[in-house]
Amino acid sequence: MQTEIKTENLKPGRVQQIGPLVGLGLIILALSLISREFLSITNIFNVLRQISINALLAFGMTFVILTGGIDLSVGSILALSGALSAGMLAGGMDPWLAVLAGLAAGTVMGAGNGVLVAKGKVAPFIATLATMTIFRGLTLVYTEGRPISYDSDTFAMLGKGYFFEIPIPVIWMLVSFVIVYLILKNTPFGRHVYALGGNEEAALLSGVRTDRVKIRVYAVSGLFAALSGIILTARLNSAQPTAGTTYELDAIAAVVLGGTSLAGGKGWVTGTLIGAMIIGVLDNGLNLLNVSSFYQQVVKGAVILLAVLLDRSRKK
Amino acid sequence: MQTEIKTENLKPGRVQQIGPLVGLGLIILALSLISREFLSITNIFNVLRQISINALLAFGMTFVILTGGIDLSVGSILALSGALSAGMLAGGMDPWLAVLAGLAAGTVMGAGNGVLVAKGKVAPFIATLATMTIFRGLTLVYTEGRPISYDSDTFAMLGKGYFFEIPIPVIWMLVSFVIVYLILKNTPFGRHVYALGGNEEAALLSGVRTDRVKIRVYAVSGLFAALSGIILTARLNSAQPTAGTTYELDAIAAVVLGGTSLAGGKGWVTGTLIGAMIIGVLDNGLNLLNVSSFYQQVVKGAVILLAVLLDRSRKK
Amino acid sequence: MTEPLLEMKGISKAFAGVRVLKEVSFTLAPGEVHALMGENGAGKSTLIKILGGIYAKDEGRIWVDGRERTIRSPREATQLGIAIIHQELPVVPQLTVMENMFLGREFTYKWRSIRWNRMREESQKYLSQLGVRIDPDQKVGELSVGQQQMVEIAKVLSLQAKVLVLDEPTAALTNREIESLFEVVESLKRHGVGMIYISHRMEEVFRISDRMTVLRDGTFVGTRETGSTDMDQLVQMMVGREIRERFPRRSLRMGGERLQVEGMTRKEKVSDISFTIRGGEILGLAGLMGAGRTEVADLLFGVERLDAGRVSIDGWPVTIRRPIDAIRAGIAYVTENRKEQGLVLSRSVKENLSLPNLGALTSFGILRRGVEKRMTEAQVKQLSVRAADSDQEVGTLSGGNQQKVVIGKWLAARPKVLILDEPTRGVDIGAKAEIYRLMNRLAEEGMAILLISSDLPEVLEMSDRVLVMHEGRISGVFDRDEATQEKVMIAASGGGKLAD
Amino acid sequence: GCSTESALEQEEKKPDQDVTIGLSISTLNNPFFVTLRDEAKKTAEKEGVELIVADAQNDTAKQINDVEDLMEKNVDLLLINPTDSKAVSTAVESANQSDIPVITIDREAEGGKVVSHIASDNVKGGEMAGEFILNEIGGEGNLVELQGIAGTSAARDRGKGFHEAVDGKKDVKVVASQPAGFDRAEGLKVMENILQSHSDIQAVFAHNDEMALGALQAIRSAGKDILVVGFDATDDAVEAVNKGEMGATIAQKPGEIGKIAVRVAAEAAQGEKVKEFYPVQLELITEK
Ligand SMILES: Nc1ncnc2c1ncn2[C@@H]1O[C@H](COP(=O)(O)OP(=O)(O)OP(=O)(O)O)[C@@H](O)[C@H]1O
Ligand SMILES: Nc1ncnc2c1ncn2[C@@H]1O[C@H](COP(=O)(O)OP(=O)(O)OP(=O)(O)O)[C@@H](O)[C@H]1O
Ligand SMILES: O[C@@H]1[C@H](O)[C@H](O)CO[C@H]1O
Ligand SMILES: [Mg+2]
Ligand SMILES: [Mg+2]
Repeated sequence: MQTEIKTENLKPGRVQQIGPLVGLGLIILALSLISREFLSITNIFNVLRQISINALLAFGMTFVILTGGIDLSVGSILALSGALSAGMLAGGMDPWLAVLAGLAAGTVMGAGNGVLVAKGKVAPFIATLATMTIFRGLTLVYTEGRPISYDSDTFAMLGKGYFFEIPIPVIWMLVSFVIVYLILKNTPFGRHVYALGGNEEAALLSGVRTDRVKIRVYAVSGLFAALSGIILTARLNSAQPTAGTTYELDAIAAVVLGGTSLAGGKGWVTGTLIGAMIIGVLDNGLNLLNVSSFYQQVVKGAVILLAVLLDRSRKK
Repeated sequence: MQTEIKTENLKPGRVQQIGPLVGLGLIILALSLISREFLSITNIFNVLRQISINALLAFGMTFVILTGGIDLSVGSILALSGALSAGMLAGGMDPWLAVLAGLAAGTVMGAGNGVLVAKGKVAPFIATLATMTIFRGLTLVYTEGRPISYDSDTFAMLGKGYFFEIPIPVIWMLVSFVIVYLILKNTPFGRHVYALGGNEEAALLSGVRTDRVKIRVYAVSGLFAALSGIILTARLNSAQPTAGTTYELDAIAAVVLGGTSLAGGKGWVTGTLIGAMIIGVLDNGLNLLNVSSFYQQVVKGAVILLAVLLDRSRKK
Repeated sequence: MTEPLLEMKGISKAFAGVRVLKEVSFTLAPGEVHALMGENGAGKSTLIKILGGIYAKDEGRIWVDGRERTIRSPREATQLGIAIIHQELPVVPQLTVMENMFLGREFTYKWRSIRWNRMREESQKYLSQLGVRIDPDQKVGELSVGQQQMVEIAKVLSLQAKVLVLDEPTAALTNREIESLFEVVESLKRHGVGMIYISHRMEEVFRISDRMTVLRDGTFVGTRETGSTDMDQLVQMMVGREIRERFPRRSLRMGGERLQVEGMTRKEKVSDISFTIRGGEILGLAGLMGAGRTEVADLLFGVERLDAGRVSIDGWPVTIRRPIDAIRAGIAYVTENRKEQGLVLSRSVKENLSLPNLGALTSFGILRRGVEKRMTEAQVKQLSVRAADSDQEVGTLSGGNQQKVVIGKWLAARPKVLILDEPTRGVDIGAKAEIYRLMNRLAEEGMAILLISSDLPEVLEMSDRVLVMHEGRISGVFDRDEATQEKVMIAASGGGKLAD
Repeated sequence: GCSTESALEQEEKKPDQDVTIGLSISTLNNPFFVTLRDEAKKTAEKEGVELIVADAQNDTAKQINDVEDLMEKNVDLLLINPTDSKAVSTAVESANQSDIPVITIDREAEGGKVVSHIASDNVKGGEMAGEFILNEIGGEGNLVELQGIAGTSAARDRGKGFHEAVDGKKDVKVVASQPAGFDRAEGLKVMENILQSHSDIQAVFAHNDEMALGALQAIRSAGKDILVVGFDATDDAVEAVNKGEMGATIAQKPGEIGKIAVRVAAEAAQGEKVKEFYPVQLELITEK
């Protein structure tokens, strides 16, 4: 048993890379056999656009989870940043400035989480659970519980527009993916993230400023949450006070389905993208198949379990 | 020298024990200063009864977290067990049998989680996230999305009754607390739970049947979830298909506020009880003070953070 | 000879296609101490893990007490009377000494409640057999590595096994504890217990073993009676060539004072430590287990903060609050505990080696991965780390090879002051010589080296001066030519007083 | 029981069933909408149209996705029960672009072209509850409001109507307004807590029946006699009203909404002219 665990380790890269992909492949195969609409071009773009929000949250979450942390507050940061941007737009601010302000706000909120974790030494789960509640409360206070509408085609375009047939949110997702991929793979910061998650003490003793890395990692997560919030606000023509509720769960699920370990130190963002696709394809497929919503939950849970189990058993 | 070591050894224990208690004390003090009703006998029993559900879930969660795992499915198990019991009652089953059947169902669901984690080697977060969805879906399927009412005073008494002035749910909670306390402290199973969370490999090498311990731990969590489900069903005179949604977060928060480490191996159930009290007292106090709904979330999150931070800084 | 207690025949094992054991055979007689020898990565621990039910063998057969057995889990191994002290100390830090000792076989009443007093008495009994004073109620995580090792030994003693495997039991121990361990080994011999003994300390092996079996590259080289072999022959068998000198010499070229420590104090741990190291000098730091040597290193490196005292480098006072400050000031630190502090086990050899040096490998914020690969691969070669390639996960390297990686990661940084805490723990004889040569070269280049070691011959041979600590204070300073085993030992036990 | 439409059933579309209607519903985690959906399904069967249902689980973004997915299924017409009136406009607009007619139910859309709207008025309902309470307590007393999930339109609108009715009355005071998440267990807990600090309460208005029934449990355990008014007229609530335990509940007639919606949709899909608005009357349900 132990052996199995350890043998995997020798060629981590390869096995890890194939696992989630096989799962995704099987799900797509199954769906395309039972649903005619599933593999149409429009539906493929449709699915990609649908997953973009979750994928962006999950990209940020990948950093956090790689350090061995977790960020439950992303859904609330999404809502608050979106509300702030919409509020500023409604107040007549330039759309691009409003976007920047929203992104900055999300980054600051994320950095706040990071400070609690790094300097306050609060367990990430509890720190971000608390800020999840706080940021949601602030969103309600700021919006007075009402959606905020605005009127700006430039802004709306960020969520609804197309760039040569490709929906803009998909562009955001792909560009972010490439950037995250490069950061994790090719920068000292990326290495520090992995080292911190693998062995914090050893990282510290190797001169990694672990506190700083932690703060940055949560700030990145906040930034991605804000970006998602802006895209969502753009798509919905308004900022919803309840937007993003429970989104953290799907984001975490995407990361873990992608093969990143919740213990930290191991994983990759390509897996996260695949994980987000698994979830998105499932949601879309179950809708196309008109599975009743009660059964949808059963099927979705079961398929996710199967994907993970399959991955495990194939490794043996 | 030996004596020195001993005193040092005692200290971490004590600090751990006092931390959450101080937090609770301060919150109680503050609330009793601003609200007259807060410290009345009736309100004390009221609060105790209110926290019993969360405390019971958190007791089960304590086992799971001590092994380094997590159980997100408790809210769904609560709902499904409650619905099954209510369904059987409505079908005319003997109330005690219905209770037993509900508890058994919860235990089996929990053990299912355990098998996924131990034998399937699925990360606890993802395994129980999937079963959370599945069990919720099954609850909706079973109840057809509607509350199930029943008519049994015996059953209702389990949630609404009193035993010498003490609400029955409080009795459930206190008896469970004592049992859990003794199991964790004085039985090999309890020690194995800590060992597993502290160093799984070491436990395995020492001959601890780690798979078995894991399965049991999730089964215990399922059992407590079912017990909570039955009490809630009894209190509400009906089983709600959406009962227990997001309860896992409060249960986990109670455990962590109580000083138990999410990394496993460290913690104690007394802390969990105190953690559950902190959350319950806060909810109650905010209601008593009629804090506006938008601000309630901000205040609750902030107080929880403060309690944890206070605990940290006092330890330095 | 009598019927063997244990017989292993034709054992083979491969990890992901790489064969690390090839048809190895081994026998153990009752009352025998059988040394299992070989370089780092030769396959010793792997063989032992197969015996202990941790790894499944690919081929081969095992007989215990004349009956063929398949051992599928550690539990089954224990039931067959096989007890193992593993190389990488599997303890549960959060549990107490006695809980660790009896984990999985707690004493209980009929109603499944633990009999604490019985547990305490039993653990006390085995600990005192080893002559150590460790409180059974103390958390294991609060013990030093050496003390943890003693707890592990006490634990296997309490298993009353027929076959006892000791995989580098002395790596973390000082002479005193080693002596009591050997007494116990002798007495177990008399009771007919068969022991497999793995160690890289040659003196020990010759002293205590009856036979030796040598593995090289996972193959069986031969078994010899200890009495009819000598060190050179053994080394020849292990390494396939001769090691010319165990402690290579170097030319002394002392520079100015590089590191200056004055009045270093940390409440309840160390007090008033002062010393200097000059460029090109190796200062040895000796002492008994828990004397506070590691503490001195931790303080120097900013792992812990000073309560009082001053540190200067090249005459300039430096303030060290965190490890990064120390690194910037030119200090490097090879920690004694490679698993917890030294390595990120889940990452590759390459990533571990480059971790403290990423700054130098980066231009315009981008990591130059080609340069990194070349640099780390050169280091792997220089330190002769046995790894499939530099992408292998460090956690899957053999213990000794992991140690080489810990040292390697500091070499590229070219520090002014190098602290080595137990640098050759678990390192084989050939690699040790390699590390010593490296130390010499670094010293010759002007580095100041602080060598903390429990291996007395190592301290005495390699150091220019020896500092001895006792209960957090300096209890003796000796120049190279006046330092002897006896003098150091007396100072270490608090006997000798400082001359000035 | 409720059923899953298996894929196979989908494939073998009966020849006469050439009209397909998509229904995007805000949530099925609430008996109110379950009733609406069930009635819609029944009607669809009777009318011989195919109905595909998607459940947005109260998530505005998921609803947009659901509508997109329904459009992939080439539905002839969309019935949308918005999770939020503003957010849904994106979905309505994209349906407009693909020339798929949209009918909103229960809540309005604030953007895009809508063929018809079928609903009752939540603000009005809140007002009715408030007026009923004022009447019952004789224009004098302390009131409690149990609010729905903060930020949802139902909570907003019902609260608004209720306050329009009761605020500013001389001898009437809302002594506590607390959120209880549209949930029965929360309603119980929050009411218990409110009862600790307010012994003199004459009436409770809960934004839905689930919370009202929870509050009722708390009131009964405390041995008090307080008028409770809920919203939705769920089976449990109507029973409680008939037993005299609850004062009243505002019936929005979800079944009626579902029925009318499908009928109107079928007509519209076949090119018939339909009205812009089909009001579904609210009804105050009191003890029979
Ligand atoms: N789980 C594993 N996965 C891959 N390779 C492994 C694994 N365990 C051991 N190895 C490899 O097997 C070889 C033998 O390792 P082993 O630990 O048995 O050596 P050893 O003789 O005990 O060395 P040392 O003296 O350094 O402890 C090494 O090359 C090591 O890298
Ligand atoms: N009671 C304790 N609680 C926690 N850690 C302890 C305790 N005692 C010792 N340690 C740690 O154990 C390590 C070794 O201690 P110290 O520096 O005193 O010993 P040493 O002279 O290096 O001896 P050793 O050979 O055992 O390493 C240090 O890191 C120290 O902090
Ligand atoms: O009308 C419905 C129900 O009243 C429900 O209780 C909450 O959401 C509203 O829109
Ligand atoms: Mg070894
Ligand atoms: Mg030391």
